[in-house]
Amino acid sequence: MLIKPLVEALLFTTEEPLSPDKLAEITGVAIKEVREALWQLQKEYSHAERGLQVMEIAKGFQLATKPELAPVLETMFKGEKSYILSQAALETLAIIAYRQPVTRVDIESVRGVKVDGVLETLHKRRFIRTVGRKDAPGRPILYGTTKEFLKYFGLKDLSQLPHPALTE
Amino acid sequence: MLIKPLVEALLFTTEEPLSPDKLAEITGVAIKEVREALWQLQKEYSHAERGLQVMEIAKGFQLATKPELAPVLETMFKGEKSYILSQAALETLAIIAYRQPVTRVDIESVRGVKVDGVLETLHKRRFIRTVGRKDAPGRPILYGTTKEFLKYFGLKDLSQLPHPALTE
Amino acid sequence: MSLPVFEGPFALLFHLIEKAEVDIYEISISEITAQYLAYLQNMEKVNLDLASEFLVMAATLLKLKSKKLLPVTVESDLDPEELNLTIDSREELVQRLLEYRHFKAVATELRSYEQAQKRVFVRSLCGGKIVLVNPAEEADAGAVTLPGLMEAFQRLLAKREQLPQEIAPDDFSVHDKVKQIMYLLRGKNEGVDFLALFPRGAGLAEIIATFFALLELVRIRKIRVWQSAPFSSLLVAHRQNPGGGKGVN
Repeated sequence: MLIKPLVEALLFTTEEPLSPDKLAEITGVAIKEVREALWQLQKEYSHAERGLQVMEIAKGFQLATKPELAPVLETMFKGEKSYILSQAALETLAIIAYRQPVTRVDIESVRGVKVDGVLETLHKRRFIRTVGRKDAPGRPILYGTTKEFLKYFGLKDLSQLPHPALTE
Repeated sequence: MLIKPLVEALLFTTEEPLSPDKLAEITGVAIKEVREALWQLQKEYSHAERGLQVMEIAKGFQLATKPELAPVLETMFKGEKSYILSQAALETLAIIAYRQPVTRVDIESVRGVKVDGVLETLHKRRFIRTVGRKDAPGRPILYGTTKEFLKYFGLKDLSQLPHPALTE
Repeated sequence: MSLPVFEGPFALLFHLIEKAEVDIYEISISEITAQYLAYLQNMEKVNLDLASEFLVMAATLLKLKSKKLLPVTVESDLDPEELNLTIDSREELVQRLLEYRHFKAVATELRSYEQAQKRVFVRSLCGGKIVLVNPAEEADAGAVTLPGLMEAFQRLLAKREQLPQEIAPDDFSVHDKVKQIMYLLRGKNEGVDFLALFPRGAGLAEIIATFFALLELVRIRKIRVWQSAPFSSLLVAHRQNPGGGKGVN
Protein backbone atom coordinates (compact mmCIF):
# COMPACT_ATOMS: atom_id res chain seq x y z
CA MET A 1 0.00 0.00 0.00
CA LEU A 2 1.26 3.48 -0.83
CA ILE A 3 2.23 5.59 2.17
CA LYS A 4 1.30 9.05 0.96
CA PRO A 5 -2.40 8.40 0.25
CA LEU A 6 -2.69 6.67 3.59
CA VAL A 7 -1.13 9.57 5.47
CA GLU A 8 -3.38 11.96 3.55
CA ALA A 9 -6.49 9.98 4.53
CA LEU A 10 -5.36 9.88 8.15
CA LEU A 11 -4.73 13.63 8.28
CA PHE A 12 -8.21 14.04 6.85
CA THR A 13 -10.13 11.78 9.21
CA THR A 14 -8.31 12.54 12.43
CA GLU A 15 -9.89 14.61 15.15
CA GLU A 16 -6.57 15.37 16.74
CA PRO A 17 -3.34 16.42 15.10
CA LEU A 18 -1.27 13.27 14.50
CA SER A 19 2.44 13.19 15.31
CA PRO A 20 4.85 11.45 12.93
CA ASP A 21 5.34 8.83 15.64
CA LYS A 22 1.64 8.14 15.82
CA LEU A 23 1.36 8.03 12.04
CA ALA A 24 4.22 5.55 11.87
CA GLU A 25 2.52 3.43 14.50
CA ILE A 26 -0.84 3.38 12.68
CA THR A 27 0.57 2.77 9.22
CA GLY A 28 3.31 0.43 10.34
CA VAL A 29 5.96 2.15 8.24
CA ALA A 30 9.23 3.72 9.25
CA ILE A 31 9.07 7.23 10.67
CA LYS A 32 11.44 8.38 7.97
CA GLU A 33 8.95 7.42 5.29
CA VAL A 34 6.15 9.09 7.21
CA ARG A 35 8.12 12.31 7.37
CA GLU A 36 8.84 12.09 3.67
CA ALA A 37 5.12 11.61 2.93
CA LEU A 38 4.21 14.54 5.21
CA TRP A 39 6.74 16.72 3.51
CA GLN A 40 5.45 15.77 0.07
CA LEU A 41 1.85 16.41 1.09
CA GLN A 42 2.74 19.73 2.64
CA LYS A 43 4.44 20.76 -0.57
CA GLU A 44 1.55 19.63 -2.76
CA TYR A 45 -1.12 21.30 -0.69
CA SER A 46 0.83 24.54 -0.48
CA HIS A 47 0.04 25.14 -4.14
CA ALA A 48 -2.23 28.16 -4.64
CA GLU A 49 -4.70 25.99 -6.54
CA ARG A 50 -5.39 23.96 -3.40
CA GLY A 51 -7.93 24.92 -0.76
CA LEU A 52 -6.47 22.82 2.03
CA GLN A 53 -3.20 22.77 3.91
CA VAL A 54 -1.25 20.31 5.99
CA MET A 55 -1.26 22.22 9.23
CA GLU A 56 1.29 21.56 11.93
CA ILE A 57 -0.16 22.09 15.37
CA ALA A 58 1.49 21.18 18.62
CA LYS A 59 3.90 18.63 17.13
CA GLY A 60 1.16 17.00 15.09
CA PHE A 61 -0.28 17.29 11.63
CA GLN A 62 -3.83 17.67 10.39
CA LEU A 63 -5.58 18.78 7.23
CA ALA A 64 -7.21 22.18 7.50
CA THR A 65 -8.61 24.82 5.22
CA LYS A 66 -6.42 27.66 4.07
CA PRO A 67 -6.84 30.84 6.07
CA GLU A 68 -7.63 33.06 3.11
CA LEU A 69 -10.80 31.05 2.45
CA ALA A 70 -12.20 31.66 5.92
CA PRO A 71 -14.50 34.55 4.97
CA VAL A 72 -16.51 32.35 2.59
CA LEU A 73 -16.38 29.26 4.77
CA GLU A 74 -17.71 31.23 7.69
CA THR A 75 -20.87 32.09 5.80
CA MET A 76 -21.48 28.34 5.72
CA PHE A 77 -21.07 27.92 9.42
CA LYS A 78 -22.93 30.99 10.51
CA GLY A 79 -24.49 30.39 13.86
CA GLU A 80 -22.09 27.62 14.73
CA LYS A 81 -19.24 30.06 15.05
CA SER A 82 -21.13 32.77 16.82
CA TYR A 83 -22.03 30.53 19.70
CA ILE A 84 -20.62 32.09 22.81
CA LEU A 85 -20.53 30.49 26.21
CA SER A 86 -22.36 32.30 28.95
CA GLN A 87 -20.46 33.81 31.81
CA ALA A 88 -21.82 31.17 34.17
CA ALA A 89 -20.74 28.44 31.81
CA LEU A 90 -17.24 29.86 31.44
CA GLU A 91 -16.73 30.22 35.17
CA THR A 92 -18.01 26.75 35.85
CA LEU A 93 -15.77 25.38 33.13
CA ALA A 94 -12.79 27.15 34.61
CA ILE A 95 -13.41 25.56 37.96
CA ILE A 96 -13.94 22.10 36.50
CA ALA A 97 -10.88 22.41 34.28
CA TYR A 98 -8.59 23.29 37.17
CA ARG A 99 -10.11 21.23 39.93
CA GLN A 100 -11.14 18.05 38.14
CA PRO A 101 -12.36 15.59 39.22
CA VAL A 102 -14.76 17.80 41.10
CA THR A 103 -18.27 17.44 42.52
CA ARG A 104 -21.21 19.72 41.88
CA VAL A 105 -21.19 20.82 45.51
CA ASP A 106 -17.53 21.82 45.25
CA ILE A 107 -18.25 23.89 42.17
CA GLU A 108 -21.18 25.54 43.88
CA SER A 109 -19.07 26.39 46.91
CA VAL A 110 -16.63 28.23 44.67
CA ARG A 111 -19.22 30.02 42.55
CA GLY A 112 -21.64 30.62 45.38
CA VAL A 113 -24.62 29.68 43.24
CA LYS A 114 -26.39 26.55 42.10
CA VAL A 115 -24.88 25.11 38.97
CA ASP A 116 -27.30 22.32 38.00
CA GLY A 117 -28.51 24.10 34.89
CA VAL A 118 -25.05 25.12 33.80
CA LEU A 119 -23.74 21.59 34.29
CA GLU A 120 -26.52 20.27 32.11
CA THR A 121 -25.71 22.76 29.38
CA LEU A 122 -22.01 21.98 29.53
CA HIS A 123 -22.82 18.30 29.46
CA LYS A 124 -25.05 18.70 26.43
CA ARG A 125 -22.34 20.63 24.65
CA ARG A 126 -20.00 17.80 25.62
CA PHE A 127 -17.55 20.11 27.39
CA ILE A 128 -17.75 18.08 30.58
CA ARG A 129 -18.36 14.47 31.45
CA THR A 130 -18.85 12.41 34.56
CA VAL A 131 -15.61 10.76 35.49
CA GLY A 132 -16.75 8.66 38.43
CA ARG A 133 -18.09 9.04 41.93
CA LYS A 134 -16.43 10.50 44.96
CA ASP A 135 -15.73 8.15 47.84
CA ALA A 136 -17.77 10.26 50.25
CA PRO A 137 -21.26 10.19 51.78
CA GLY A 138 -23.86 10.12 49.03
CA ARG A 139 -21.15 9.13 46.53
CA PRO A 140 -21.52 12.37 44.56
CA ILE A 141 -20.74 12.44 40.85
CA LEU A 142 -17.32 13.74 39.83
CA TYR A 143 -16.99 15.93 36.76
CA GLY A 144 -14.10 16.47 34.39
CA THR A 145 -13.53 18.23 31.08
CA THR A 146 -13.58 16.57 27.67
CA LYS A 147 -11.66 16.62 24.44
CA GLU A 148 -14.40 18.88 23.15
CA PHE A 149 -13.42 21.43 25.79
CA LEU A 150 -9.79 21.35 24.67
CA LYS A 151 -10.76 21.80 21.05
CA TYR A 152 -13.08 24.68 21.77
CA PHE A 153 -10.31 26.62 23.44
CA GLY A 154 -7.60 25.39 21.10
CA LEU A 155 -5.70 23.56 23.82
CA LYS A 156 -3.50 20.62 23.02
CA ASP A 157 -4.14 18.99 26.37
CA LEU A 158 -4.83 19.81 29.99
CA SER A 159 -1.16 20.32 30.66
CA GLN A 160 -1.55 23.54 28.74
CA LEU A 161 -3.65 24.79 31.60
CA PRO A 162 -1.43 25.96 34.45
CA HIS A 163 -2.17 22.95 36.59
CA PRO A 164 -1.79 21.38 39.12
CA ALA A 165 1.40 22.45 40.89
CA LEU A 166 0.09 25.94 41.48
CA THR A 167 -3.31 24.98 42.71
CA GLU A 168 -2.31 22.31 45.20
CA MET B 1 -10.69 34.37 -5.45
CA LEU B 2 -10.09 31.07 -7.18
CA ILE B 3 -13.12 28.78 -7.33
CA LYS B 4 -11.46 25.38 -7.16
CA PRO B 5 -9.66 25.84 -3.82
CA LEU B 6 -12.84 27.24 -2.34
CA VAL B 7 -14.92 24.29 -3.51
CA GLU B 8 -12.24 21.94 -2.20
CA ALA B 9 -12.32 23.60 1.21
CA LEU B 10 -16.13 23.44 1.27
CA LEU B 11 -16.19 19.75 0.37
CA PHE B 12 -13.71 19.24 3.21
CA THR B 13 -15.50 21.12 5.95
CA THR B 14 -19.06 20.11 5.19
CA GLU B 15 -20.86 17.51 7.26
CA GLU B 16 -23.48 16.95 4.57
CA PRO B 17 -22.93 16.39 0.87
CA LEU B 18 -23.20 19.76 -0.89
CA SER B 19 -25.17 20.07 -4.12
CA PRO B 20 -23.78 22.18 -6.99
CA ASP B 21 -26.66 24.60 -6.36
CA LYS B 22 -25.67 25.01 -2.74
CA LEU B 23 -22.00 25.41 -3.67
CA ALA B 24 -22.92 28.10 -6.17
CA GLU B 25 -24.98 29.86 -3.55
CA ILE B 26 -22.20 29.83 -0.97
CA THR B 27 -19.42 30.83 -3.31
CA GLY B 28 -21.49 33.26 -5.33
CA VAL B 29 -20.23 31.94 -8.65
CA ALA B 30 -22.14 30.49 -11.58
CA ILE B 31 -23.21 26.88 -11.29
CA LYS B 32 -21.33 26.13 -14.50
CA GLU B 33 -18.08 27.17 -12.88
CA VAL B 34 -18.89 25.14 -9.79
CA ARG B 35 -19.47 22.06 -11.92
CA GLU B 36 -16.20 22.66 -13.72
CA ALA B 37 -14.35 22.92 -10.40
CA LEU B 38 -16.04 19.76 -9.12
CA TRP B 39 -15.09 17.90 -12.24
CA GLN B 40 -11.48 19.10 -11.98
CA LEU B 41 -11.26 18.10 -8.34
CA GLN B 42 -12.79 14.73 -9.01
CA LYS B 43 -10.21 14.11 -11.70
CA GLU B 44 -7.31 15.24 -9.52
CA TYR B 45 -8.33 13.20 -6.51
CA SER B 46 -8.91 10.10 -8.59
CA HIS B 47 -5.15 9.79 -8.98
CA ALA B 48 -3.77 6.68 -7.31
CA GLU B 49 -1.34 8.83 -5.31
CA ARG B 50 -4.25 10.50 -3.52
CA GLY B 51 -5.91 9.10 -0.41
CA LEU B 52 -9.15 11.03 -0.75
CA GLN B 53 -11.96 11.13 -3.27
CA VAL B 54 -14.67 13.57 -4.27
CA MET B 55 -17.64 11.38 -3.47
CA GLU B 56 -20.94 11.98 -5.18
CA ILE B 57 -23.65 10.97 -2.77
CA ALA B 58 -27.21 11.94 -1.90
CA LYS B 59 -27.38 14.55 -4.67
CA GLY B 60 -24.26 16.26 -3.44
CA PHE B 61 -20.51 16.11 -3.19
CA GLN B 62 -18.21 15.58 -0.25
CA LEU B 63 -14.61 14.64 0.38
CA ALA B 64 -14.14 11.11 1.68
CA THR B 65 -11.37 8.59 2.02
CA LYS B 66 -10.77 6.00 -0.65
CA PRO B 67 -12.25 2.57 0.11
CA GLU B 68 -9.00 0.68 -0.35
CA LEU B 69 -7.54 2.48 2.67
CA ALA B 70 -10.28 1.20 4.95
CA PRO B 71 -8.24 -1.57 6.62
CA VAL B 72 -5.83 0.94 8.17
CA LEU B 73 -8.40 3.67 8.86
CA GLU B 74 -10.67 1.18 10.61
CA THR B 75 -8.05 0.65 13.27
CA MET B 76 -8.46 4.34 14.09
CA PHE B 77 -12.25 4.24 14.25
CA LYS B 78 -12.71 0.89 15.93
CA GLY B 79 -16.33 0.12 16.58
CA GLU B 80 -17.83 3.23 15.06
CA LYS B 81 -18.76 1.56 11.83
CA SER B 82 -19.24 -1.96 13.06
CA TYR B 83 -23.02 -2.21 13.35
CA ILE B 84 -25.05 -3.21 10.34
CA LEU B 85 -28.77 -3.04 9.65
CA SER B 86 -30.90 -6.12 10.37
CA GLN B 87 -32.30 -8.15 7.51
CA ALA B 88 -35.81 -7.01 8.48
CA ALA B 89 -34.70 -3.37 8.31
CA LEU B 90 -33.07 -3.87 4.91
CA GLU B 91 -36.12 -5.58 3.41
CA THR B 92 -38.41 -2.89 4.79
CA LEU B 93 -36.16 -0.14 3.46
CA ALA B 94 -36.05 -1.83 0.07
CA ILE B 95 -39.84 -1.80 -0.14
CA ILE B 96 -40.16 1.80 1.03
CA ALA B 97 -37.45 2.96 -1.36
CA TYR B 98 -39.17 1.40 -4.38
CA ARG B 99 -42.78 1.93 -3.45
CA GLN B 100 -42.67 5.35 -1.84
CA PRO B 101 -44.93 6.91 -0.82
CA VAL B 102 -46.14 3.74 0.85
CA THR B 103 -48.29 2.85 3.86
CA ARG B 104 -47.40 0.50 6.67
CA VAL B 105 -50.06 -1.97 5.59
CA ASP B 106 -48.64 -2.10 2.07
CA ILE B 107 -45.18 -2.86 3.43
CA GLU B 108 -46.61 -5.55 5.67
CA SER B 109 -48.42 -7.19 2.79
CA VAL B 110 -45.14 -7.54 0.93
CA ARG B 111 -43.10 -8.78 3.84
CA GLY B 112 -45.88 -10.88 5.34
CA VAL B 113 -45.08 -9.61 8.81
CA LYS B 114 -45.84 -6.68 11.05
CA VAL B 115 -43.38 -3.84 10.65
CA ASP B 116 -44.26 -1.39 13.44
CA GLY B 117 -41.05 -1.99 15.34
CA VAL B 118 -38.86 -1.84 12.25
CA LEU B 119 -40.50 1.39 11.10
CA GLU B 120 -39.82 2.96 14.45
CA THR B 121 -36.18 1.98 14.30
CA LEU B 122 -35.79 3.27 10.75
CA HIS B 123 -37.49 6.49 11.74
CA LYS B 124 -35.19 6.99 14.70
CA ARG B 125 -32.19 6.42 12.48
CA ARG B 126 -33.70 9.00 10.09
CA PHE B 127 -33.68 6.60 7.15
CA ILE B 128 -37.40 7.15 6.58
CA ARG B 129 -39.85 9.97 7.10
CA THR B 130 -43.56 10.47 6.85
CA VAL B 131 -44.40 12.17 3.59
CA GLY B 132 -48.14 12.64 4.06
CA ARG B 133 -51.31 10.65 4.42
CA LYS B 134 -53.02 8.45 1.92
CA ASP B 135 -56.39 9.56 0.67
CA ALA B 136 -58.02 6.33 1.84
CA PRO B 137 -60.12 5.15 4.81
CA GLY B 138 -58.29 5.83 8.04
CA ARG B 139 -55.98 8.22 6.18
CA PRO B 140 -52.92 6.03 6.81
CA ILE B 141 -49.47 7.59 7.00
CA LEU B 142 -47.30 7.44 3.91
CA TYR B 143 -43.59 6.76 4.29
CA GLY B 144 -40.64 7.69 2.11
CA THR B 145 -36.86 7.48 2.33
CA THR B 146 -34.54 10.33 3.35
CA LYS B 147 -31.21 11.81 2.37
CA GLU B 148 -29.75 9.90 5.29
CA PHE B 149 -30.84 6.70 3.55
CA LEU B 150 -29.02 7.72 0.36
CA LYS B 151 -25.92 8.59 2.34
CA TYR B 152 -25.88 5.36 4.29
CA PHE B 153 -25.94 3.27 1.13
CA GLY B 154 -23.75 5.61 -0.90
CA LEU B 155 -26.45 6.37 -3.47
CA LYS B 156 -26.41 9.52 -5.57
CA ASP B 157 -30.20 9.52 -5.81
CA LEU B 158 -33.12 7.11 -5.93
CA SER B 159 -32.50 6.29 -9.57
CA GLN B 160 -29.40 4.43 -8.38
CA LEU B 161 -31.40 1.88 -6.41
CA PRO B 162 -30.28 -1.63 -7.23
CA HIS B 163 -32.18 -3.51 -9.90
CA PRO B 164 -31.22 -7.08 -9.26
CA ALA B 165 -31.51 -9.31 -12.28
CA LEU B 166 -34.12 -11.91 -11.51
CA THR B 167 -33.01 -14.69 -13.73
CA GLU B 168 -33.84 -18.18 -12.69
CA MET C 1 -31.56 -30.61 13.71
CA SER C 2 -31.24 -26.90 14.05
CA LEU C 3 -33.47 -24.90 11.76
CA PRO C 4 -32.74 -21.42 10.56
CA VAL C 5 -34.93 -18.66 11.90
CA PHE C 6 -36.94 -16.87 9.25
CA GLU C 7 -37.88 -13.25 8.95
CA GLY C 8 -41.46 -14.18 8.19
CA PRO C 9 -43.73 -16.61 6.39
CA PHE C 10 -42.67 -15.48 2.94
CA ALA C 11 -39.05 -15.98 3.83
CA LEU C 12 -39.88 -19.51 5.02
CA LEU C 13 -41.96 -20.31 1.95
CA PHE C 14 -39.21 -19.01 -0.22
CA HIS C 15 -36.68 -21.19 1.55
CA LEU C 16 -38.87 -24.27 1.10
CA ILE C 17 -39.33 -23.59 -2.59
CA GLU C 18 -35.61 -23.12 -3.08
CA LYS C 19 -34.88 -26.29 -1.14
CA ALA C 20 -37.31 -28.24 -3.27
CA GLU C 21 -35.72 -26.68 -6.36
CA VAL C 22 -39.09 -25.90 -7.81
CA ASP C 23 -39.83 -22.89 -9.95
CA ILE C 24 -42.09 -20.47 -8.11
CA TYR C 25 -44.56 -20.67 -11.00
CA GLU C 26 -44.70 -24.44 -10.66
CA ILE C 27 -45.34 -24.77 -6.94
CA SER C 28 -47.84 -27.31 -5.77
CA ILE C 29 -50.03 -25.94 -3.02
CA SER C 30 -50.42 -29.39 -1.46
CA GLU C 31 -46.70 -30.00 -1.25
CA ILE C 32 -45.76 -26.58 -0.07
CA THR C 33 -48.48 -26.67 2.57
CA ALA C 34 -47.26 -30.03 3.86
CA GLN C 35 -43.68 -28.78 4.04
CA TYR C 36 -44.69 -25.52 5.64
CA LEU C 37 -46.70 -27.27 8.37
CA ALA C 38 -43.92 -29.78 8.92
CA TYR C 39 -41.49 -26.96 9.36
CA LEU C 40 -43.69 -25.18 11.87
CA GLN C 41 -43.99 -28.40 13.89
CA ASN C 42 -40.23 -28.82 14.00
CA MET C 43 -39.51 -25.21 14.77
CA GLU C 44 -37.73 -25.17 18.11
CA LYS C 45 -37.03 -21.53 18.24
CA VAL C 46 -39.94 -19.45 17.18
CA ASN C 47 -39.84 -15.73 17.01
CA LEU C 48 -42.86 -14.96 19.16
CA ASP C 49 -43.43 -11.64 17.46
CA LEU C 50 -43.84 -13.47 14.20
CA ALA C 51 -45.76 -16.50 15.48
CA SER C 52 -49.14 -15.15 14.44
CA GLU C 53 -47.88 -14.25 10.98
CA PHE C 54 -46.59 -17.79 10.48
CA LEU C 55 -49.96 -19.18 11.58
CA VAL C 56 -51.90 -16.84 9.34
CA MET C 57 -49.88 -18.14 6.43
CA ALA C 58 -50.53 -21.72 7.52
CA ALA C 59 -54.24 -20.97 7.57
CA THR C 60 -53.99 -19.28 4.20
CA LEU C 61 -52.20 -22.26 2.69
CA LEU C 62 -54.77 -24.66 4.13
CA LYS C 63 -57.50 -22.48 2.73
CA LEU C 64 -55.92 -22.52 -0.72
CA LYS C 65 -55.42 -26.28 -0.49
CA SER C 66 -58.99 -26.91 0.57
CA LYS C 67 -60.28 -24.62 -2.14
CA LYS C 68 -58.79 -26.95 -4.63
CA LEU C 69 -60.82 -29.81 -3.19
CA LEU C 70 -63.98 -28.16 -2.01
CA PRO C 71 -65.41 -24.71 -2.35
CA VAL C 72 -65.30 -24.07 1.41
CA THR C 73 -63.22 -21.76 3.52
CA VAL C 74 -61.28 -22.76 6.57
CA GLU C 75 -62.32 -20.72 9.54
CA SER C 76 -59.55 -19.14 11.52
CA ASP C 77 -59.74 -17.05 14.64
CA LEU C 78 -56.76 -15.10 13.41
CA ASP C 79 -57.55 -12.01 11.47
CA PRO C 80 -55.72 -12.12 8.16
CA GLU C 81 -57.34 -8.85 7.12
CA GLU C 82 -55.49 -7.01 9.78
CA LEU C 83 -52.20 -8.08 8.28
CA ASN C 84 -53.43 -7.70 4.74
CA LEU C 85 -52.41 -11.26 4.22
CA THR C 86 -55.48 -12.43 2.43
CA ILE C 87 -54.43 -14.57 -0.44
CA ASP C 88 -57.26 -15.97 -2.44
CA SER C 89 -55.66 -18.03 -5.13
CA ARG C 90 -52.55 -19.91 -6.04
CA GLU C 91 -51.84 -17.23 -8.63
CA GLU C 92 -51.96 -14.57 -6.00
CA LEU C 93 -49.61 -16.54 -3.77
CA VAL C 94 -47.18 -16.88 -6.66
CA GLN C 95 -47.46 -13.15 -7.30
CA ARG C 96 -46.75 -12.34 -3.68
CA LEU C 97 -43.79 -14.68 -3.59
CA LEU C 98 -42.34 -13.11 -6.71
CA GLU C 99 -42.76 -9.70 -5.20
CA TYR C 100 -41.13 -10.80 -1.99
CA ARG C 101 -38.28 -12.38 -3.93
CA HIS C 102 -37.67 -9.08 -5.69
CA PHE C 103 -37.35 -7.12 -2.50
CA LYS C 104 -35.25 -9.80 -0.87
CA ALA C 105 -32.85 -9.47 -3.80
CA VAL C 106 -32.88 -5.69 -3.45
CA ALA C 107 -32.12 -6.07 0.25
CA THR C 108 -29.16 -8.28 -0.60
CA GLU C 109 -27.85 -5.64 -3.00
CA LEU C 110 -28.37 -2.95 -0.40
CA ARG C 111 -26.35 -5.05 2.00
CA SER C 112 -23.40 -4.93 -0.38
CA TYR C 113 -23.83 -1.17 -0.78
CA GLU C 114 -23.83 -0.90 2.99
CA GLN C 115 -20.60 -2.87 3.18
CA ALA C 116 -18.97 -0.69 0.51
CA GLN C 117 -19.99 2.49 2.29
CA LYS C 118 -18.51 1.22 5.55
CA ARG C 119 -15.15 1.38 3.85
CA VAL C 120 -15.40 5.09 3.18
CA PHE C 121 -14.81 7.71 5.84
CA VAL C 122 -16.04 11.26 5.78
CA ARG C 123 -15.22 13.92 8.29
CA SER C 124 -18.69 14.05 9.79
CA LEU C 125 -17.92 10.66 11.27
CA CYS C 126 -15.27 12.11 13.49
CA GLY C 127 -17.43 14.98 14.62
CA GLY C 128 -17.23 17.01 11.41
CA LYS C 129 -15.10 19.53 13.17
CA ILE C 130 -14.29 22.64 11.29
CA VAL C 131 -10.62 23.29 11.23
CA LEU C 132 -10.65 26.91 10.36
CA VAL C 133 -7.57 28.97 10.69
CA ASN C 134 -8.25 32.47 11.78
CA PRO C 135 -7.07 34.58 8.86
CA ALA C 136 -6.10 37.48 11.07
CA GLU C 137 -3.85 35.24 13.09
CA GLU C 138 -1.86 34.38 10.05
CA ALA C 139 -2.09 37.69 8.28
CA ASP C 140 0.47 39.59 10.33
CA ALA C 141 3.85 38.10 10.98
CA GLY C 142 4.51 37.33 14.59
CA ALA C 143 0.87 36.68 15.24
CA VAL C 144 0.18 34.57 18.27
CA THR C 145 -1.97 31.49 18.30
CA LEU C 146 -3.95 30.28 21.24
CA PRO C 147 -1.27 27.79 22.25
CA GLY C 148 1.18 30.69 22.23
CA LEU C 149 -1.11 32.57 24.50
CA MET C 150 -1.20 29.59 26.79
CA GLU C 151 2.55 29.49 27.02
CA ALA C 152 2.63 33.14 27.94
CA PHE C 153 0.12 32.45 30.61
CA GLN C 154 2.19 29.63 32.01
CA ARG C 155 5.23 31.88 32.13
CA LEU C 156 3.18 34.43 33.98
CA LEU C 157 2.16 31.89 36.55
CA ALA C 158 5.66 30.57 36.86
CA LYS C 159 6.78 34.04 37.90
CA ARG C 160 4.40 34.05 40.79
CA GLU C 161 6.32 33.00 43.82
CA GLN C 162 3.77 32.61 46.51
CA LEU C 163 1.20 29.86 46.33
CA PRO C 164 -2.24 31.10 45.47
CA GLN C 165 -5.02 31.21 47.97
CA GLU C 166 -8.17 29.19 47.71
CA ILE C 167 -10.58 30.36 45.06
CA ALA C 168 -13.05 32.40 47.05
CA PRO C 169 -16.72 32.54 46.09
CA ASP C 170 -17.63 35.41 43.76
CA ASP C 171 -14.06 36.54 43.75
CA PHE C 172 -13.91 36.67 40.01
CA SER C 173 -16.16 36.74 37.05
CA VAL C 174 -15.13 36.07 33.49
CA HIS C 175 -17.87 38.36 32.34
CA ASP C 176 -16.55 41.28 34.38
CA LYS C 177 -13.04 40.54 33.19
CA VAL C 178 -14.19 40.68 29.58
CA LYS C 179 -15.62 44.13 30.22
CA GLN C 180 -12.52 45.19 32.13
CA ILE C 181 -10.18 44.08 29.36
CA MET C 182 -12.24 45.79 26.68
CA TYR C 183 -12.12 48.95 28.80
CA LEU C 184 -8.36 48.73 29.32
CA LEU C 185 -7.80 48.34 25.59
CA ARG C 186 -9.93 51.32 24.64
CA GLY C 187 -8.14 53.69 22.32
CA LYS C 188 -4.87 51.78 22.61
CA ASN C 189 -4.62 50.46 19.11
CA GLU C 190 -0.85 50.18 19.33
CA GLY C 191 -1.43 47.39 21.84
CA VAL C 192 -1.28 46.82 25.55
CA ASP C 193 1.23 44.50 27.17
CA PHE C 194 -0.36 41.13 27.82
CA LEU C 195 0.95 41.08 31.39
CA ALA C 196 -0.55 44.48 32.11
CA LEU C 197 -4.00 42.96 31.78
CA PHE C 198 -3.39 40.86 34.86
CA PRO C 199 -3.74 43.01 37.98
CA ARG C 200 -0.73 43.13 40.23
CA GLY C 201 -0.93 40.66 43.08
CA ALA C 202 -3.88 38.94 41.55
CA GLY C 203 -4.76 35.59 43.05
CA LEU C 204 -5.04 32.49 41.00
CA ALA C 205 -8.79 32.89 40.74
CA GLU C 206 -8.46 36.32 39.22
CA ILE C 207 -5.72 35.22 36.85
CA ILE C 208 -7.85 32.34 35.67
CA ALA C 209 -10.83 34.58 35.14
CA THR C 210 -8.73 37.11 33.24
CA PHE C 211 -7.17 34.40 31.19
CA PHE C 212 -10.48 32.78 30.27
CA ALA C 213 -11.79 36.21 29.37
CA LEU C 214 -8.82 36.73 27.05
CA LEU C 215 -9.33 33.33 25.47
CA GLU C 216 -12.94 34.05 24.84
CA LEU C 217 -12.17 37.48 23.39
CA VAL C 218 -9.60 35.99 21.04
CA ARG C 219 -11.98 33.26 20.07
CA ILE C 220 -14.81 35.61 19.20
CA ARG C 221 -12.32 37.93 17.55
CA LYS C 222 -12.90 40.93 19.71
CA ILE C 223 -9.21 41.28 20.31
CA ARG C 224 -5.99 40.31 18.63
CA VAL C 225 -2.73 39.26 20.20
CA TRP C 226 0.63 39.59 18.53
CA GLN C 227 4.35 39.97 19.06
CA SER C 228 6.32 42.86 17.62
CA ALA C 229 9.44 40.71 17.46
CA PRO C 230 10.30 37.13 18.33
CA PHE C 231 10.47 36.60 22.09
CA SER C 232 9.25 40.11 22.78
CA SER C 233 6.27 40.57 25.02
CA LEU C 234 2.76 39.86 23.77
CA LEU C 235 0.63 42.81 22.79
CA VAL C 236 -3.16 42.88 22.91
CA ALA C 237 -5.51 45.30 21.15
CA HIS C 238 -9.09 45.60 20.01
CA ARG C 239 -9.68 44.03 16.66
CA GLN C 240 -10.87 47.06 14.72
CA ASN C 241 -11.58 45.41 11.49
CA PRO C 242 -12.05 41.71 12.03
CA GLY C 243 -9.88 40.14 9.36
CA GLY C 244 -12.49 39.40 6.80
CA GLY C 245 -14.63 37.57 9.31
CA LYS C 246 -17.95 38.73 10.59
CA GLY C 247 -17.80 40.64 13.82
CA VAL C 248 -19.30 38.65 16.63
CA ASN C 249 -21.16 40.37 19.38
